[in-house]
Amino acid sequence: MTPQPSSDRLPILEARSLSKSFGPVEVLRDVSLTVLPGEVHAIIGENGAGKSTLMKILAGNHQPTRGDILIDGQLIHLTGPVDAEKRGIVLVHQEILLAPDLTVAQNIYLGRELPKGLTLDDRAMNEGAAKGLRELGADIDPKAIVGTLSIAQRQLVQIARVLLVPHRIVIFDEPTASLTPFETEALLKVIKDIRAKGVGVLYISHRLPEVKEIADRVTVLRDGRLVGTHLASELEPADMARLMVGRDVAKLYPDRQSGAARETVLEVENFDVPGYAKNASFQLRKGEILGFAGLVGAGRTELMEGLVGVRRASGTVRHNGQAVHFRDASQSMKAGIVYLSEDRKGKGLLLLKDLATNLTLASIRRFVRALQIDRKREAEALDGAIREFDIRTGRKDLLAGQLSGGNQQKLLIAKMMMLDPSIVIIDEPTRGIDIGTKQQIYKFIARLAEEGRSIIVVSSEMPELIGICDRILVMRSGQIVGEVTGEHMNENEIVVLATGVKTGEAA
Amino acid sequence: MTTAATETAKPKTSRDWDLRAVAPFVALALLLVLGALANDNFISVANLSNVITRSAFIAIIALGATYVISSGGLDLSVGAMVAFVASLMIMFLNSGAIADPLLLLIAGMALAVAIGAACGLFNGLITTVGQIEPFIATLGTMGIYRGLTTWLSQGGAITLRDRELQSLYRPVYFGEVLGVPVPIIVIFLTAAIAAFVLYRTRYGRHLIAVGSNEDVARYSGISVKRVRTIAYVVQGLCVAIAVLLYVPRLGSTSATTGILWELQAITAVVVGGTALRGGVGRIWGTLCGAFILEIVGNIMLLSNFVSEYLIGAIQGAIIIIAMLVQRSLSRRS
Amino acid sequence: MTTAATETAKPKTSRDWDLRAVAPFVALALLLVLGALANDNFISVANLSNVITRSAFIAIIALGATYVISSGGLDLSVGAMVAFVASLMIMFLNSGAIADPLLLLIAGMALAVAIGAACGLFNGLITTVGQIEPFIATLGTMGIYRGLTTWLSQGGAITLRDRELQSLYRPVYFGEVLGVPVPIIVIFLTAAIAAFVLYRTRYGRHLIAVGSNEDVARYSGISVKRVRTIAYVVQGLCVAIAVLLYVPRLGSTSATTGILWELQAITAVVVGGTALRGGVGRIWGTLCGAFILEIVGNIMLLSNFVSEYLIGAIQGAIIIIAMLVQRSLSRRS
Amino acid sequence: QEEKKATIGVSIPAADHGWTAGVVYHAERVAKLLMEEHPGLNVIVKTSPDPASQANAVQDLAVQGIDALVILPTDPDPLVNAIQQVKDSGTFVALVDRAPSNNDNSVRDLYVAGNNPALGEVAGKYIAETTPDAEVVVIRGLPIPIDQQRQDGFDKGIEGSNVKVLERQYGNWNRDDAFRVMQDYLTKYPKIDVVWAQDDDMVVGILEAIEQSGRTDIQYVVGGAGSKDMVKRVMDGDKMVPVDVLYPPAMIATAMQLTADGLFDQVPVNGEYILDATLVTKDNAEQFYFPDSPF
Ligand SMILES: Nc1ncnc2c1ncn2[C@@H]1O[C@H](COP(=O)(O)OP(=O)(O)OP(=O)(O)O)[C@@H](O)[C@H]1O
Ligand SMILES: Nc1ncnc2c1ncn2[C@@H]1O[C@H](COP(=O)(O)OP(=O)(O)OP(=O)(O)O)[C@@H](O)[C@H]1O
Ligand SMILES: [Mg+2]
Ligand SMILES: [Mg+2]
Repeated sequence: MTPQPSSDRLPILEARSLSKSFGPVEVLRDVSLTVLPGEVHAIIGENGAGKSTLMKILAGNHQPTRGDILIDGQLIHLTGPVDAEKRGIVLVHQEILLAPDLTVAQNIYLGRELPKGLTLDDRAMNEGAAKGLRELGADIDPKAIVGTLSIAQRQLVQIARVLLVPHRIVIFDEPTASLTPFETEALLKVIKDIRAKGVGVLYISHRLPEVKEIADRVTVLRDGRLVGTHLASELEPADMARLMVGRDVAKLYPDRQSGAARETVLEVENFDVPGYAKNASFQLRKGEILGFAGLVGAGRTELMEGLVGVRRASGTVRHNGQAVHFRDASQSMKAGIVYLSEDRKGKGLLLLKDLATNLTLASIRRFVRALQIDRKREAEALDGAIREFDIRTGRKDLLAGQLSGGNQQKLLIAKMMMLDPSIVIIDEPTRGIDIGTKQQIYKFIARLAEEGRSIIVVSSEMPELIGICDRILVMRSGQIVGEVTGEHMNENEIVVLATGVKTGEAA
Repeated sequence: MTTAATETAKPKTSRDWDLRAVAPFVALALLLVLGALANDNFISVANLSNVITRSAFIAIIALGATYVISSGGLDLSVGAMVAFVASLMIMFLNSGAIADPLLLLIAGMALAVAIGAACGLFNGLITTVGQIEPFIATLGTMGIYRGLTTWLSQGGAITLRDRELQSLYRPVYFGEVLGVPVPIIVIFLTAAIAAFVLYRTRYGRHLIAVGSNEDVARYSGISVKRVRTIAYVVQGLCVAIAVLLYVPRLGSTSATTGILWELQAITAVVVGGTALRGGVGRIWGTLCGAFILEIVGNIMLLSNFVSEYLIGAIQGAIIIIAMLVQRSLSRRS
Repeated sequence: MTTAATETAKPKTSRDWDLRAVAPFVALALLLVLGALANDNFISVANLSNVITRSAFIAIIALGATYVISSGGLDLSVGAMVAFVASLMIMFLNSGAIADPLLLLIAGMALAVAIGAACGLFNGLITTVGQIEPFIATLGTMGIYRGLTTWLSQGGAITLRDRELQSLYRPVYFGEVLGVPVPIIVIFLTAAIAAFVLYRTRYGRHLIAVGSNEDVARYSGISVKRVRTIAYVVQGLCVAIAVLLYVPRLGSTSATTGILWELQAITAVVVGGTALRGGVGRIWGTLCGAFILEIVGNIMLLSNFVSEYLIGAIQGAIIIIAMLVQRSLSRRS
Repeated sequence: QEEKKATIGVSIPAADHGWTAGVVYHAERVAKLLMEEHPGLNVIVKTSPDPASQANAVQDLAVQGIDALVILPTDPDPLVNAIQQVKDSGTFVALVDRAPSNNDNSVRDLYVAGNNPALGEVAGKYIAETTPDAEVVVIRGLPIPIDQQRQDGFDKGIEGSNVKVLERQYGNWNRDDAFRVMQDYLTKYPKIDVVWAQDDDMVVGILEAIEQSGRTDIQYVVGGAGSKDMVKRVMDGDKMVPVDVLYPPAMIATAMQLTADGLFDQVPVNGEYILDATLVTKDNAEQFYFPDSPF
């Protein structure tokens, strides 16, 4: 029996026995759920459980293979996203869906521009966009070209865009995956506001504490099937994890001894990435896990990109005592340094190519025999990666873009690990990854460190940095402003450094 | 808290792109200097007004091409379309369907505009509804329009026969208003309208969105097919306007009319800073590009250094150099 | 760029691409049927072998174009490059620099290959190092190569003079091996090598990656510039191979040699199923596209229904129809 | 009595320019006439835009089976091999207008030609005689051999006179390009006496450019080929177009006629028939005026 917070409210949206197949693979089977006015209904589940697929059906992006959708008790047929929007159902996609050449305001108002006579009222739209963004706690210039924004900023723009549509039901598909705690907090506040207005909210996230905080009810999916719907008040994050994964996820972070005592493998001095990072100096030791914390736009990503040579940069870098200067990624890879981009769609994977091609792209050299690529070994490598990284895919001939978001992330990690690197720089390693897999990835990172490799983790999730790192460097405005180690490794210290503001004020 | 969270965020705004937009004008200025050095007559009002006047056809067609290209399309059929529309227009004028010459002329001009729009619509429908890669679709229609022209003219020329009509129509190309040749006025008027629609109206916004990311546009409720098709119609209208100026100039067309104009128009667009991948449209840059192309040819002819055999080579080299100049300018920004 | 599109817009799995790859062959088969209906001689071995033989130039050039296009580039200079390379080769042969005709011929062929590669390299460097949009860069070099050819030929023709050399070289185009004309062998050999490199080697993988998403390729340690540049060199080599067949066939060049071949080559590539936006390369489809183009012309010539003046129009229409057939085939899948 | 059956293949350039359009016109006109005249005769006319595709067209004609080939090559040298192949298989070959560097009986049986060098020479002579001290600008066609031959002929024609060539540029046998080149000539040279354009299509553009500039120093323009528009102007006594030099597209008709005669009347036809590059003046213009021709 589905629990209802209060029985006097009729659901605005109801899904009845929805099923969806892609070709022969059924990714959703008989999933039913209801959304009440003024509730936040969270959907959780492992990567590839079918959450996004379900949401896309409800927002008219996919047609269900079977099952019905009802609004206000009325059976409806959604012909497309635009139709859904007209009925007040709006979706914040897991992927960034913005036109890169238009400005923020132009994107936000795309398709429903404010007219002014024959022309457009750009001033009003800029103001409206600025207002929407401010409510989300984002101070993004409405006139900025979207193509120049960071992923996090784009995500905020996308949210602002959706919230501006008149809506009765808002679906958020992992809106916070690329946001820092600050923006997350602002977003949650906005969600509470719209809930108070009687709007129904569907909310997907892998951050279970967040789910606990915001949700009224929680629906759990596993392998495309409904596990159950529960009142959030009756579930602790650990319970959620168990329901999702089907086992206990007791300890998220692995135990490990600090590798701090060993020799330095990478020494960075006065490293500049023009426009993004100034005067960065730090050291990385063998077998160490070094964290990089900071706010959105602190320049961590660009610093790392500069280090591995995919971005113009200058400064001294010594690798195993030797001065190096990488001019492109192939040089840094040869030296055993790999970088996993935070932008898995734009810079990580070829979305229109199959899994094996993506997996071996960086390490294809190893699969060449007598000039020829050995397809069989490629296929074996894919099998291995699927096993090792638990990539959930119905078929092996899928295109990378058809994997669920989290599984794409796993494929990207697997791709870079094919290079057998000695230094791994991972940017936002668990963005969009379910809790069970997170545990695996942390274990994996720890194992890499144990094997004597050195790891840099750039992350906006402070608990994860604190959980797995030996040391954490904090960046602000393109500069490394401090280091936290040992008992100082707590969120409070990091926030103070990252914002330059005392905790009391920052809250 | 909110301010602290994003205090560092100062991404590029639309304003920072301006240096890239200015680059074609710098290249144009450099060319003007080069021309002045090559020949004293170059910088004379008469010569410059000649050059701009005769760039009218390419410039106006390129304005339409800017629309098509920024929507993510391409139109290779424009040169053939010029020949086709002009031939039909002249044949209509020759038919003498209306007794009063002025009325006949006006009807002929309206007909040209209608045919231009229809040709554009045809192109648009084939690429959007037929879902054929624009390159191939318009290569096909290029064959069709040119073939039909050849057939209409039986391979020869189609010449405006009525002398009276001709002298009535002549001023549209050769006339001046307040000392400014009519074609120059038409260029800038068309460009102003094109810029207004592209930058200030809803349609223009949608056009750029479609060229920038088709999926996003579709999700935003924009009818991608309609927007693209209209872009082709705009291209057809621009071709028609070019024809309205072309016919009074020589009063005749042949199967070779407008040959390779599509390449020139696209070149003008790209030299003007519009990317072929779509999503960016620079109307004034396109005009600048069209002027650059015409001026390069003019300088070649006026200077005495270059063997007639090498002109093509030097023109090619100059275009590449102009692009390199642009590139280095925008990189420094 | 393409993320969550509507489900129908994107292929469901990699296997579903196969039907798209088959489509050109279906179009080819339909054309063969059409040809057989139009003229009894059409389906004869002599005619078909003629048609395939003479598609050699475009087919081989289009193989190179497949590389360039799947890497996300474009090369408009190939037609001019044919004229340039062939002119230099003939001039070298005419110079009689080596007394022994066979040695001279071999040296001439080696020279042609070297020049082709150099021209390709030049194109590649301008687009990659110079960072100029390929369309413009190669339009520029097209002007350069054609201009230089005009200059070399002083406006006239460059003709292979030595009769002995000519008869020595003739079999390279007109000869047969086991009853199969040499050009056909060359086409399929070149295609086989091209397919091997594209589908089975590291470089081919890199090429497709670069064409699919430049950033992903760069972050995967692939040197985008090198990969693209090599694609242009491959194009140059293909042009050189085409020249090696061209010279024994026509034995003479002028400034108009190879005019518009670039358009034909690109058309063959696109008709063959390679998308202009890059990231997909279909070697066998390209061959099929080149055959389709040639067969369309052949059917026009053999059938006697069509007015001379309308040939261009019908050709254009057939190409569009062929693409529509393809499209509907791949949509049904 | 039963007439003999025969097929003549005619391969000519595509009608992509005024003069070649005239060729197509005359070829089709005469093809019809000949087929009426000889019921057993089949004439197949094929047009091609460039040498490579013309070589193909010749091959296609051979595949269909022909007894005689009449060919007006787009560009002669590249087509020698293709023609040779047909000739070697025993087919009668009539070559029209454009001669390859090696133009003897081994390549063709019959050669009917206008005379490209003469076209230039007649124009040159006329200018040298009418305006012995003229300063002339020249607008050439495309950089291919026939253009070069006309150019050389022109230089021969003005040899020994005071006529001075200020400049030569390509106008691509295209009126729009000629207009552009003429405009720039007018900017560059304060005094121009005569323009020679070697092609009537280009003269259309030249005249407009001159008229627009309002300049009166240009005395006249000499074109070439004998398009109906220009012949009409000569006929009407237009001061700017006092003469034209004939280069009749109808020469294809002559060649087809001769070939048919050879096939049916069993008269051995071979050798060279060089048509004159007649100077069209007001006095003789009428006989060269075909109002129905597209050219
Ligand atoms: N277009 C498609 N074609 C084939 N399979 C698809 C397609 N889209 C999604 N899938 C498959 O459907 C399954 C569910 O994917 P979905 O994106 O709904 O997962 P998810 O629950 O949102 O996961 P994540 O938490 O990683 O985002 C996955 O196995 C995925 O590979
Ligand atoms: N393409 C770009 N052009 C110009 N500025 C940019 C661009 N991308 C990012 N920026 C700016 O550069 C700075 C750092 O970028 P970014 O946000 O990626 O840093 P980060 O520390 O990696 O943050 P996160 O990874 O959390 O998003 C910010 O000021 C951002 O606005
Ligand atoms: Mg998802
Ligand atoms: Mg980052």
